Amino acid sequence: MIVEHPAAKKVSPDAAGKGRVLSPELRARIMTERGNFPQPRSALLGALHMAQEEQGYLSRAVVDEVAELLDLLPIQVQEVVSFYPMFHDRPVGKAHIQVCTNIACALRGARKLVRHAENKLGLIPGEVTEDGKYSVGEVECLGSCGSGPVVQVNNQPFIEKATIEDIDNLLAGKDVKREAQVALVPEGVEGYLLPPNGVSRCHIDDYVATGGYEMARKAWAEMEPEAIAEVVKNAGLRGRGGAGFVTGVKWGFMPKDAGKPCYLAVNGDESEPGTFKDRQILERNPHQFLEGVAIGVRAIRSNAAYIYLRGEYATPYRRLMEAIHQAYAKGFFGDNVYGSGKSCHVYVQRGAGAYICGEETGMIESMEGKKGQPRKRPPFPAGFGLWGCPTTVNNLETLTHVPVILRKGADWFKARGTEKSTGNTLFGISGHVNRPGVYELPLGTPMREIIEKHAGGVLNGRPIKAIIPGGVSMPVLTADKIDVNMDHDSLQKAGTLLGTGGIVVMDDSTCPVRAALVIARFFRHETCGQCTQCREGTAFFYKLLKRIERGDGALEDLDTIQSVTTFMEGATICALSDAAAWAAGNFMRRFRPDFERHIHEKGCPFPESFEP
Amino acid sequence: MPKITIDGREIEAPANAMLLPVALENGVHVPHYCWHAKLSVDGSCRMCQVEIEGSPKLVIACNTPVREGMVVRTQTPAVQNARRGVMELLLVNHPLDCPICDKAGECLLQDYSYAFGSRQTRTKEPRRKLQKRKEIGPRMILDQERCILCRRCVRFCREITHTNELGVFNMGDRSMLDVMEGQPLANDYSINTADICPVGALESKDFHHKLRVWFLKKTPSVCPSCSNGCNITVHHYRDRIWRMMPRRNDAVNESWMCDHGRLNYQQVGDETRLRQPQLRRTAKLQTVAWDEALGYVARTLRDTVRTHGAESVGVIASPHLTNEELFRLGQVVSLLGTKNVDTALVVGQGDNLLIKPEKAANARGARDMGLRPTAGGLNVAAMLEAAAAGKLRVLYILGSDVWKVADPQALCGALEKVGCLIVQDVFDSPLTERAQVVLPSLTWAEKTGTFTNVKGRVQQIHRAVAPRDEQPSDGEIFSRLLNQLGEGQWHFEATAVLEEIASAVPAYAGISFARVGAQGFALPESAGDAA
Amino acid sequence: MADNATILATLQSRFTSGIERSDIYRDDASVTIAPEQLLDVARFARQEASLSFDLLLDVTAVDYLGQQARFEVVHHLYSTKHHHRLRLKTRVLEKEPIVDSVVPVWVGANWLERETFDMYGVRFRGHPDLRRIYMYEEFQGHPLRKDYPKERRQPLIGPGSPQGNYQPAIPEIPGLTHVEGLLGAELMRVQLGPSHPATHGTVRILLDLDGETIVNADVQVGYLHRGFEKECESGFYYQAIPYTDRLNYSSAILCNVGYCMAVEKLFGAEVPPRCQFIRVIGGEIARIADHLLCVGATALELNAFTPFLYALQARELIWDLVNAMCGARVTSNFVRIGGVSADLPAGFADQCRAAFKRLLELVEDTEGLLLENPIFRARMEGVGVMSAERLIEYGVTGPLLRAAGVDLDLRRAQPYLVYDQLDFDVPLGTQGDNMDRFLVRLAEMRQSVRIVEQCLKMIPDGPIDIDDPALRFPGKGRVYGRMEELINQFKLVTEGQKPPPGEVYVGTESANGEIGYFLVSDGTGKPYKCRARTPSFSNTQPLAELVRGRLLADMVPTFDMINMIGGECDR
Amino acid sequence: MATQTVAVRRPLAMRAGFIRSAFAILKGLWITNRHFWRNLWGFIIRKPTVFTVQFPEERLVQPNAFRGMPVLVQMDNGKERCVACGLCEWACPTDCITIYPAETADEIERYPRVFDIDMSRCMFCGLCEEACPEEAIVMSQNVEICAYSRRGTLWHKDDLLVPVDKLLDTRLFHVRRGYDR
Repeated sequence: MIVEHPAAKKVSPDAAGKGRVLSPELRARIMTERGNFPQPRSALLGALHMAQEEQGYLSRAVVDEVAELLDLLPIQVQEVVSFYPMFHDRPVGKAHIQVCTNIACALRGARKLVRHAENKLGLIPGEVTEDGKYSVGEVECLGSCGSGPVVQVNNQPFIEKATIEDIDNLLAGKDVKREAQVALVPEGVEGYLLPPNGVSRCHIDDYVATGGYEMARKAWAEMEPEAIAEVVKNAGLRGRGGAGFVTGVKWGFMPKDAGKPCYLAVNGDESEPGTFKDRQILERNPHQFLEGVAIGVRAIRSNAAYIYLRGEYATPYRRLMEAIHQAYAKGFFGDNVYGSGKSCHVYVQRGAGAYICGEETGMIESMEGKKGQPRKRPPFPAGFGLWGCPTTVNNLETLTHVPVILRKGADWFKARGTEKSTGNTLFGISGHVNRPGVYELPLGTPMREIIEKHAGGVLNGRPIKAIIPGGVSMPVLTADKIDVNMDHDSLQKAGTLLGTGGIVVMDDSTCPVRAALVIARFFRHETCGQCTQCREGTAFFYKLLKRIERGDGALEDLDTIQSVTTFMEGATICALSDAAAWAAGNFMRRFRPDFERHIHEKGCPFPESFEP
Repeated sequence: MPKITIDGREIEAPANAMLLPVALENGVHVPHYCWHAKLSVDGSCRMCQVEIEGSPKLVIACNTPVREGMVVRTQTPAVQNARRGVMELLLVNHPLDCPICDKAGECLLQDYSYAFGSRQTRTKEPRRKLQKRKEIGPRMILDQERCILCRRCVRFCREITHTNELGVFNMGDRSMLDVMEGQPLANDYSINTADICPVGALESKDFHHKLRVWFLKKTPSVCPSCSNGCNITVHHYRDRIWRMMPRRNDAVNESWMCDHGRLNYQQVGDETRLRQPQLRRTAKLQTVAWDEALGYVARTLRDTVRTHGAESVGVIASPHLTNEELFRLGQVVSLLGTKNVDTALVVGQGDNLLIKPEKAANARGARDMGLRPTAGGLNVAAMLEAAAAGKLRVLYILGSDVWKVADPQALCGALEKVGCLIVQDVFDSPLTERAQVVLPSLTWAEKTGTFTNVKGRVQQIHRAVAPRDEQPSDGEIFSRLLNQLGEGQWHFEATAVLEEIASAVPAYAGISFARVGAQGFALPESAGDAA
Repeated sequence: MADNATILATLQSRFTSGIERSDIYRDDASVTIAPEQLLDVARFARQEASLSFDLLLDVTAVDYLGQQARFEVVHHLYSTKHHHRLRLKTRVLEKEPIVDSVVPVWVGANWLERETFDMYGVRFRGHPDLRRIYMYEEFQGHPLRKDYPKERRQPLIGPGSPQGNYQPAIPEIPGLTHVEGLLGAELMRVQLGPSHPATHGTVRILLDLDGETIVNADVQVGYLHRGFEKECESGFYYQAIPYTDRLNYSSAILCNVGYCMAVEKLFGAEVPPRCQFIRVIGGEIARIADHLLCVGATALELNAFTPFLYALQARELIWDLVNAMCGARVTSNFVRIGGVSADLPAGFADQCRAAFKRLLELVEDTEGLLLENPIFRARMEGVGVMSAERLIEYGVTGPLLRAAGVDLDLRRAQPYLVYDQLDFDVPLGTQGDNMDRFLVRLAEMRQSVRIVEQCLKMIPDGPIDIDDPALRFPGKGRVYGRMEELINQFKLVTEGQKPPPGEVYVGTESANGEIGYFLVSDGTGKPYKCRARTPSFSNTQPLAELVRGRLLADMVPTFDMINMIGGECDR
Repeated sequence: MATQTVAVRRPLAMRAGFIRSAFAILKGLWITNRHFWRNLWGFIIRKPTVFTVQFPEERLVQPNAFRGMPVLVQMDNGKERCVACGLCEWACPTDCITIYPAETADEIERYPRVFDIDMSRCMFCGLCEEACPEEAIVMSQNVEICAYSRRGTLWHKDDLLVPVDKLLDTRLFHVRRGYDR
């Protein structure tokens, strides 16, 4: 899958040794990958991906060999292998069937698929059939919530809206239909993130035809970095990664002359259940994003951008790599771009299934080839980021806005959205709605409009029980808050946050304890395990909620949840702990009567609810 | 020097320092697990959270640089809640191992839970099961269930020994400490990981299930195993040493000591030790009273010097004795008038961390006290040669290092020929088999005195265990010999002898126990090692 | 009753310069005074009407090793009129630990100061007879000094002692008033005890007899001295509880209660109501046992054997109750810091009522056999009389003092636990002779029965412990299965309860009078100073005066009625 | 509630010595006779009212709370429950317990290689039981601990082991009452 990079420096692999398990070609590719980065260790994740593809799993021998190739100790490699869920250190089936069981997929019946597959194969998760052909795994969010349930076999493109028949076909070796996810610019909206409906603008010529890369040229050839940042700041563009920080200001934090190289790190690791927008950009409009990258690199006086893409995204990765090749071929990237005498390179790294690598410092660690454990601050990435150099981390969608802002001006941009939340964004809507999918809408669109108009209302016309407005790490809302506008300030007033704008709708059949349980399971699975509160607290919530869901809870357990949330909020290196606490705490607070019914009735009082 | 306020107290802190060490040095106890003075900051245990005025959230003191005018509070309800939270969550999965855990009694988890934790357990969930008592090295045992993942040990192996044996595998609550198969924790400093482990996850095999720590009494001392002179604390109970722990001294050993030195205490309590003086009247050595043995030695020495001259006596000193004892020995030597005096010293391997090649605690001290051949005197090899040639009639050997140093043939030949061999040592050895008189010696743990390390730092040792049967120290033996050889009333009291050294040895001018103190006293640069 | 602040203000207004420090900690008023002012302050405290500290409870010292003013001599005062307390502290130098004797103010200071001298080597200027009191004359050093090692062997004990030719030193008895008898004969010196069939208590009384008349008596205690305070100071707070059992071993629970209340006072903690009731029940049952022994043994020593058996039979019933409750008959070790060791057993109320019914019958029979008995009456009535004022001056408390008509019962004067909720009488004597003492004890037993019966009716449900791991072990069931509680158990056992630094005195009414514990905490798990002010010690002191001029035979009932408990007197 | 003082009632002054003395004698005889017949009757119906016990033929039944000598609880597999944690050794005021721990291959890795109690020093205070975090050492009903020598008062682990079901009805019942205090 790794395509040899145009900018890669050639490092010759040493002569094939004895007792080695990796093929010489692979060793050569790993050495090539190694040349992409200032430090050999950064090639580790890519090398492991390649090795796993070839070997099926990462045995001790593979680990030793990769370590040797990258000048590491086996333990450093093994730590990384054990950290990332996508790496297997024991054999898996030739077809490793992974079913997403997180909230959006679970609401759509993912559990039934898992059970079906397990029954059919007679397996429990983690086992491999005797012939070594199949194994089944549950995964936490594949990033396609709008088309749940989603199944992925090995690293192939997703099987979306999967059904039991799909599983049967899969096991029978037949072809499986692959239905695409809905991603639309609704009528009446002037979309600029997505190409016009039904159009895919993957080829560079299509993009250039619409005036693409013109702004990149302008940025490199005509503009000073400050000026770029100023325009973006004036536009009021806020980061689309969840925290909503003003992008122009962030670029301003970069030191003017650090004496070290600066880097732009692009966060394409969207892994939060409910969030599945970046994938649409990469699959249908990658060049606009790449142009944004080129402008971003210029804006921070850098000459290289590193894109961190989540590992499960097979198709987007392919599209992105193709786009990069096209752009290099056209000279939009490379040395002396646009005759500026400066160079601008772009590199892609693939994650390996760890949600925590979406956290900016976690991502930086991961890009350096380490476990994706967020760094303590200080020092901040703007001073000490990738490989110890000043680094700006931007979300993939954020950068996609940038060419448009430069092209059409800050005022044009500000005319969209609300005063403090400007521009369009991609709202992902999933769960119990008739038309789940991604919709490009201005910020501040009322939630009711998104659910009822664009997403076609709730399945079977049932009343709503709960809405998660911005990915599962944001506090849940009750149905009466449906009239809130989807912008930063309005949601904050409603007691939640915009996050990534991924809306998950749950109808009244949904058991909130189960929903909280599924989310708690996600955070338990995804915490990096560094800080005490987060490592132990997420697991604590999961076990506790499971017990309550089973009907063995006690009323004081609810108070325990409440008090443990106070231990977890704002007390750790990154915000994952806060998110886990908000999720569990807010479900418990806002649906306390339902929790109490579980305790009093010693079981789940929602017979029609989805299975967790 | 920024001024900060902690709990209402104004404190002047060094610039660029982190808050936690500043607080600790000023007696404000901020609890912490992952932070260690000698390791990099990890910031993951979250126990050291404190409140800082103007900061919306609590911050961890270990990773917060001090700023001028910073106002810190460590006792507010928010801080207490945070500490309670960390404690409760750390204990959610901790096994109920206190009764079988060697760390109980000096365990930070216990201390902080009692001091800051919640009083009652709220969790009813089953505890995490991981591997217990895994042998991860020749000297270390790992209990993964007890580990709280502070990663002090990981950082120790990464930053101090650079050996990287330990790692944390998996993610989230599945995280566990482990080693890689085939790469055990076997470095020369592995037991330090047990010291810095705040809980009982890493335990030294040597101390495993030996004694509850609250029984132990502690005496500060200096490691006797090489000339680095690592500062240690001897842990003893019922006149037996149970373990040795490094004692922090930034000028010598930071907070560490090597495994070899740490385990080198068994000889103190060894049952086969020499306890009584022995004299060879017939073919066999017989146990005699002290007065008789010393009388014999004094008589032999005096008569030999009188009849054959001082050059017919040779003394081989031991670099394991204290400065005070060696000084007394020097007085014996000068009273005899012989120039044939040298120190037998074993030289082995060293490393660039702590282990030094000179395998004796006081080699430098022996040189400084003048126990080396002066002009016209013989060194060890020459003495053996002279003895083999029958020129040396009495050989007084202290310790058995000479057996490891000298050419075996030359030594055997010398011992065959020498008229009277006096051996003063802790154990039986081939030397004692050939000796005319055997005087038992005391080990470092049974006496008080000073050692001078290789860098010229004079450091104190203290009596940790009482010698059996009121056995005299080597210094006492020399003093009694002096009494018998000459006039005057010699006593051996380390404080007084050090005062004598202060006035007699120029390099040690002005030294006293008070000046040596707990952290030692560096001899002036000009007093270079004469080696 | 004046409050603490008023007391301190009164003293301060009178002594502007001599008072170095005054403070109130946990409701205890204490003043530190300059050594040269001690006698004046003492006199003033005694004579000033608004203070009138007529009762000197205790004199002791605290050894602050390492400080220049090393010894702190501590006096505890009580006013029988106002029922308030005061602690006087005087710092003396290590080099010359001398302080004025307060014997001129309170004659009872005599033995207390001798004890302080014996234990700490503090000398009292103007003391009439500053001899050792517990240790023998040959003893080297002062055992309660902090630098005296607990393990140290002395020449007369242990291996290597010259036991073969040991001649005990015979102390000089001071103040011989007669050298010759009335009949012109030489006075005869008789040694009563230390182990005499007519004394229930190990004490040696040197008597100078003129015929059968006692001219002089020197009471020598200390044969049961076990170093109670040294033991307590070398162990944790909780480890001292079994040792308090062995103070007054015939009413151990009362000793436990006082000690635990003192530690709780150091913490500023209060036990739950059910615990307080259980402590009262246990304590009053123990009081009955104590009085039964005194009454029965007195009868025995006055040659009435049957009442003795009845009394002991009654006491057997009490022991059964104590046994069911505490698990041991004598050394109950029942009370804990912050609670009691166990709840009342099932059916305890019924067992109590049945036992009390029989017990009262037996007490009635004992009384019936004795009170009308002319011999008994002849030996008891009018014997051992001493005025109430003199008794107070000697520091006597308890039934002995109440028999002289003084209304001093701490359960009434300064109610603690739940005594203020209970209805009972305080019996007082009229003439202050041995008969009154006997009758007061009989009456008190009936009152104790009444108290226990009330308590059994009133006792509420609820916890029997303070649920605080700083004081009390967590419940066992929780220790076995839970982490925090297991840790708390470990920390508490290995480090002990750690009260905040400070000092308190708690006096409670034990069977023989006020048993008081003076604790000094330095914040560690071990008491820096653990002093027991025991009633028997002070009560025994006036014995010599009580029998002087009386016949030798009067010695027996008088000594019996003092009810000296060796363990309590000698500690 | 209130307390008040009352004066004790003293017997009337002795008058007419002989009559009152005679009365006292009669009263005494009446009381002692009552006791005599009562005791005799109790003896006949075999419900003795005297408290003498014919030891060793007869033994007292002690209450559950009774603190006899401390013993070690023996589990069903014949091993001690004790894991040699040393808390009892530390809590003991008289230092009568000596434990040497060692390692076993069992699931609980630690056991007492040596567990000695010097019964000549033990004062049956029960603090060891209270300190024990494992219900491994408890007080028993046994008080018969005499020996012919000082050495004999040193009880070793094997002597101290008592099967758990033998203790269940007595001291363990008592201890477990306080589990959830």
